[in-house]
Amino acid sequence: MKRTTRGSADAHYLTMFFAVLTVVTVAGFAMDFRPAVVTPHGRSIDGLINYLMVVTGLLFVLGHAVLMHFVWKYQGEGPADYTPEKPRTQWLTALIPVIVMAGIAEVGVLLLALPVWGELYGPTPKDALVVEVTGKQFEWIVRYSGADGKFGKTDPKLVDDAENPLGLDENDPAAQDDVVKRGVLTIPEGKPVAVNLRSLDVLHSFAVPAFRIKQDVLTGFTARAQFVPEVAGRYEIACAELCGLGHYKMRGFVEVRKADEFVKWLADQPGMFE
Amino acid sequence: MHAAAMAAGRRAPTVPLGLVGFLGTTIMLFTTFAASYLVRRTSADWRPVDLPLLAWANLALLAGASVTLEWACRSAARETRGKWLAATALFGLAFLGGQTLVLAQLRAAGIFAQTSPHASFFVVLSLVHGVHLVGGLGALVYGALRPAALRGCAVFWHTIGVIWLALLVFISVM
Amino acid sequence: MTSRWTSRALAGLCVAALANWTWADAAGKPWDPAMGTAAVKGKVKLNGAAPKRKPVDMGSDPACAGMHQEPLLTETTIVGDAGQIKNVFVWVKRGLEGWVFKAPAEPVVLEQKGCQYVPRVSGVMVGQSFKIRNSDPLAHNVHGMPKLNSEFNIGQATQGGENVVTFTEPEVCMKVKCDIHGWMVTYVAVVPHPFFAITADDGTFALAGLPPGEYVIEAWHEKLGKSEQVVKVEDKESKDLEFTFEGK
Amino acid sequence: MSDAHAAHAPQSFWSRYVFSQDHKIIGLQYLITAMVMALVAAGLAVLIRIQLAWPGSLGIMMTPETYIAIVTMHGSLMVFFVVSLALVSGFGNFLIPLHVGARDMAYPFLNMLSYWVIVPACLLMLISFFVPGGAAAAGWTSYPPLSALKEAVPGSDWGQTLWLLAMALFIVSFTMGGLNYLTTILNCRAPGMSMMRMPLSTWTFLISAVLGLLTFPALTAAAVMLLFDRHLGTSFFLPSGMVIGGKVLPHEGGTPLLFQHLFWFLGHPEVYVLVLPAMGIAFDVNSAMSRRAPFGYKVTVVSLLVAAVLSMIVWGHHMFTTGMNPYVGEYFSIMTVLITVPFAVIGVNLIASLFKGRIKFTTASLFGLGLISAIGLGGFGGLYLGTAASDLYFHETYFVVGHFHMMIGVVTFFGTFAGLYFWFPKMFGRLMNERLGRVHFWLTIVGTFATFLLMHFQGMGHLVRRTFESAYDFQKPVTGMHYAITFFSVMAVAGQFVFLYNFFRSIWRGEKAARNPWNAAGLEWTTESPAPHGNWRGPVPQVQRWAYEYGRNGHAEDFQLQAEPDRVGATEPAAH
Repeated sequence: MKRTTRGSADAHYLTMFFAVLTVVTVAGFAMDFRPAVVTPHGRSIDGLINYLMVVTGLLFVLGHAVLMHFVWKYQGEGPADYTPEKPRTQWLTALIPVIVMAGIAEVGVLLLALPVWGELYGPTPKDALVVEVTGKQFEWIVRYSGADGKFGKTDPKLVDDAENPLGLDENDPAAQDDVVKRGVLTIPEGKPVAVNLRSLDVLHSFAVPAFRIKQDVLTGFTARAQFVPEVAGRYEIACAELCGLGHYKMRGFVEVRKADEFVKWLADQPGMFE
Repeated sequence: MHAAAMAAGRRAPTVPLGLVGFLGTTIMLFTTFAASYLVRRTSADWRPVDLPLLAWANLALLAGASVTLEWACRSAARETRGKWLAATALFGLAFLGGQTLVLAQLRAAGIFAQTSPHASFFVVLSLVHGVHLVGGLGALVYGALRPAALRGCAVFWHTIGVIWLALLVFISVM
Repeated sequence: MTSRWTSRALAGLCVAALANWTWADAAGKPWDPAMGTAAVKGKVKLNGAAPKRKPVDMGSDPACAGMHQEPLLTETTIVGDAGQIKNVFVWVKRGLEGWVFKAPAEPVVLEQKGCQYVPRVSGVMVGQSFKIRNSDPLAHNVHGMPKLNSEFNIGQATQGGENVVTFTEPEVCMKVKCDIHGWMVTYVAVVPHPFFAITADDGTFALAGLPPGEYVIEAWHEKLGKSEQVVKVEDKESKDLEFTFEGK
Repeated sequence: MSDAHAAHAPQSFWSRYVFSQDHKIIGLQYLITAMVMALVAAGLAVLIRIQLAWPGSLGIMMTPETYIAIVTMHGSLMVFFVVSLALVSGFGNFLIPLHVGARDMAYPFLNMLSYWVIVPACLLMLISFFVPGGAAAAGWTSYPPLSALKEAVPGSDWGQTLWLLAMALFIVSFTMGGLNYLTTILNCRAPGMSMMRMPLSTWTFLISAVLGLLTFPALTAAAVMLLFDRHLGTSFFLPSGMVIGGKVLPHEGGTPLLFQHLFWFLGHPEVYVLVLPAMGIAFDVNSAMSRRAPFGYKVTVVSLLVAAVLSMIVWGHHMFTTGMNPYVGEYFSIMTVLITVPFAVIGVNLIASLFKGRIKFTTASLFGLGLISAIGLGGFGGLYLGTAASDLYFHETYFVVGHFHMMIGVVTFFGTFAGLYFWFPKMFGRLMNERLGRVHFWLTIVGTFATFLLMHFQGMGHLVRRTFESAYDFQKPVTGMHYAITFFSVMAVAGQFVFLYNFFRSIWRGEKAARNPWNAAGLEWTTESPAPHGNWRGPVPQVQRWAYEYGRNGHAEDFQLQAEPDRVGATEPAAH
């Protein structure tokens, strides 16, 4: 029975393809398109990612090297040598990937990931500035507690997208001096910040890539994101959870100012009902 | 089972493996509902609704169905089997009727699916279970035509009977 | 036997329905402009202090803020020095039931310009096409929140994007908003006839070409609410009305 | 009796090709259906790519709301109505009885039913594009509240209801199929066919079936409750105080997270339901093509089982960013990365199986080899997402998109193609054209690998997924890749047309194939091509050994069929 098999040529191309793939993959990851990180925990996350890139990169290259070698060496037709099953060898061989993988993966998780995790979800520092950010289709509404340090009552029935997007209660004394801003979260540099996240409608996700922060905003539940911005500047907030047709436009900003500037700025902002 | 028997080249088991698998996935289904129930009841708006006694009375009908079906399985003679099967079917239909009544009573008491999550779960569960029971009735017909399948049929009925008992206890206790 | 009865019953029902329908149709006679000889005009005023217009916070989209040298002011309640109120929708609420009006062919246009809606309040007739245009170089979405008509939610990602909607039920007024720019709000009134007006800067309105008769005129404002007056106009007569809203 | 069975073959066109109860026909029906759905889904993908590369170029046809609807439907169709239908239902039905030596599935009627339940499901999916509000637009995960409120997105008006109904039908169908797989494999094996003699693909089908049966109910329950929330005003998933466009919604107390837990309790195992059979097929095809038994058969079986078990307790890694209890997060993270262990073993075994082989390059083996590389690329990506802390950065970016397309896109498709080119003779008694096959292969592998590799890089640049156009500055460095990706993805899609042409042409015009064109050792090759109704004329063969008896063993041929009586002087394999 005759069939078209162009063994050598295929082996040639396939080996070449794997080679190119390996190079491109390594190169691409090496180019590292991550935006510059400006938070301590962000740096440790990047450290973890770098660790993963190195170890998986090595394994990826190794695996493909072997694959290319086999494809090249064992190409061709005709019978191969017969070797009866050797369960023992096979189990022993299996031990290698088991140990290597378990080592790499669990080292990554236990030694590098869990500390960051704890940092992110650990207790909020006493001196942290507490801000509230509310996601709604398709905007981020920022609220500061104002001079009294108390967030006023809100009521869904009072929500008026144009004038009172959070539905602040005019009759609540605590609400009078609350400062409400659209889309721009202004915070001091080098000071821990705790953001209480709420949603008015569907799910959103509060993502600040430069901070390596991503926290889903769940309706009917207040989530918290905490971080220490170290470099003054303007960063973008992205919505990282499909929230409707304007999802891609749900963009906000974090404005990190020098601590004293921030205090001045906040003092100048009029309260909601003042 | 015919094809299976032939394919296997050996006698097919009296309780087909397929049925066992199906019961497995059915149990998973109701377990999922139960798990969701446990999650949901932790939220603030949880208001327990007390079920009408009729809900419990209906259990008797299910039990009756199981018993008669069991007898149908054991009776060798064709017509006695037919009688018992008919009885089972009647019990089953009666149960469905009873369940509808329960829902009606709840409505009359001003309790609808959206009134409280507890009620919602009761409605959903009775509907989903009802659907399985309707399937069971279909199985009865099949069993009547194929006595070989009666055993499996009975196992199915017993299982969904027990499931309903368990659910009822679960949602009244929790 | 029974089948015949049922068929008869059915036929009867059909006849009844038909009659009913034709009657309903006959309820209004087509509007003839020649009849429109009377007019109602007037002014809408605010009694009390005018609420202060705050600057609009366009933080969520710098592109929007970039389109304005001066920050835009909120348009919720625009009151002149003499207390005259802008953007009040005035219409004939009752008194024209006898007529059937044809919606004009040309559409009512709503512009999205500089991340605000122009106009703030628009009136459209039942069945008339309502064209929504995006004149901004950025994306908007138009989310209509009617109570009687069917809801619509359209994304207009590019400049010059146009969509047309029509309404089937009279509704004064429905809110239309942009979810991407929460401050963008506009109101659309759907009415069964052409006798409506929106007060200008000086708070005046004019309903011309009315047939003589007695009417209930309603003035609607997004914040201040509604108020209505009864007015009777004779042939060739023009009456003046003044609506006064209490400041909150 | 057996001949009698073969004689029983239905004669009329309808009973033979339409309402057939023959597992081979049903398998093909599934495959063809999957191809049709694939055309739709691929078309949607191209639309997405055009929009991303040249925003606005599609004008009125591509608005933000249609875009998310298209994204949603592309995902749903591909996962449930293309890959699942082709790989699990298609090959599962076609291969299992042939592999285990059964005349047909255990419940042929149920089998037919399972197909005719899928058909309306597909139709529901397709017509949902044309209902008021358009197709479902809440993502293939359809998280409430978005998927529950028509005020929130037009697609949640009618489309979502149809989506849920279609999904329910899909589950019903899959359940019927799964029961058939389970029973056929456990009860209907030919004499001598011990579990440890089954081909690895059959093992994977068995595992998929069990996984499906155990996890799909979660989605059923979720779908029922979501339907209630949508239409009966209940609040299973809908919390208090939702305001949309100034309208306060009546719901209270529901927990959106609950839906995510239910969805992913299904969702993650579902991924394995899809990907494991692809690997099984690769083992079969590669061993036949390299004339070697797969390395570490038992080890692989165990690894598959371990992976399957683990897959049911790691769903939470899709929800690291939801702010669930950090300890739960840590648990899920630890368990998840543990899954890389069995997969590493499987990958190593796939490579090691080539060791000392004689690889004949056919389109089938090319796809089989490409699949190994894809597992490497996709698999390692999993580590970045399975580790909670790094997932905080990659979650909901194109890294995720690239990763899962690599795994349940490329791996599954390569498995499907390897299988199609390999078993085509058994389906139609003819061979597919190898030359066209090469064209298909190269277009596909270059197109898909480039597409999804670049998506990984875009993910490194935090390109947010499910976005209609790029609105953020931080992702500027990677948006330029959109052009390249669009180019390569179109290339990949073009390749599939070559395949379709080759496939349908070969059915009638392909080179005639003998019983065993590849000199493979599996049981299916003992019957003629195409296999007759009842699979074997004459009695069901008596199985003598496992399905991988390859290599020169002091005999002329380098392989021994599973059912052949032992040759004198042959060294009996140790384990089988």
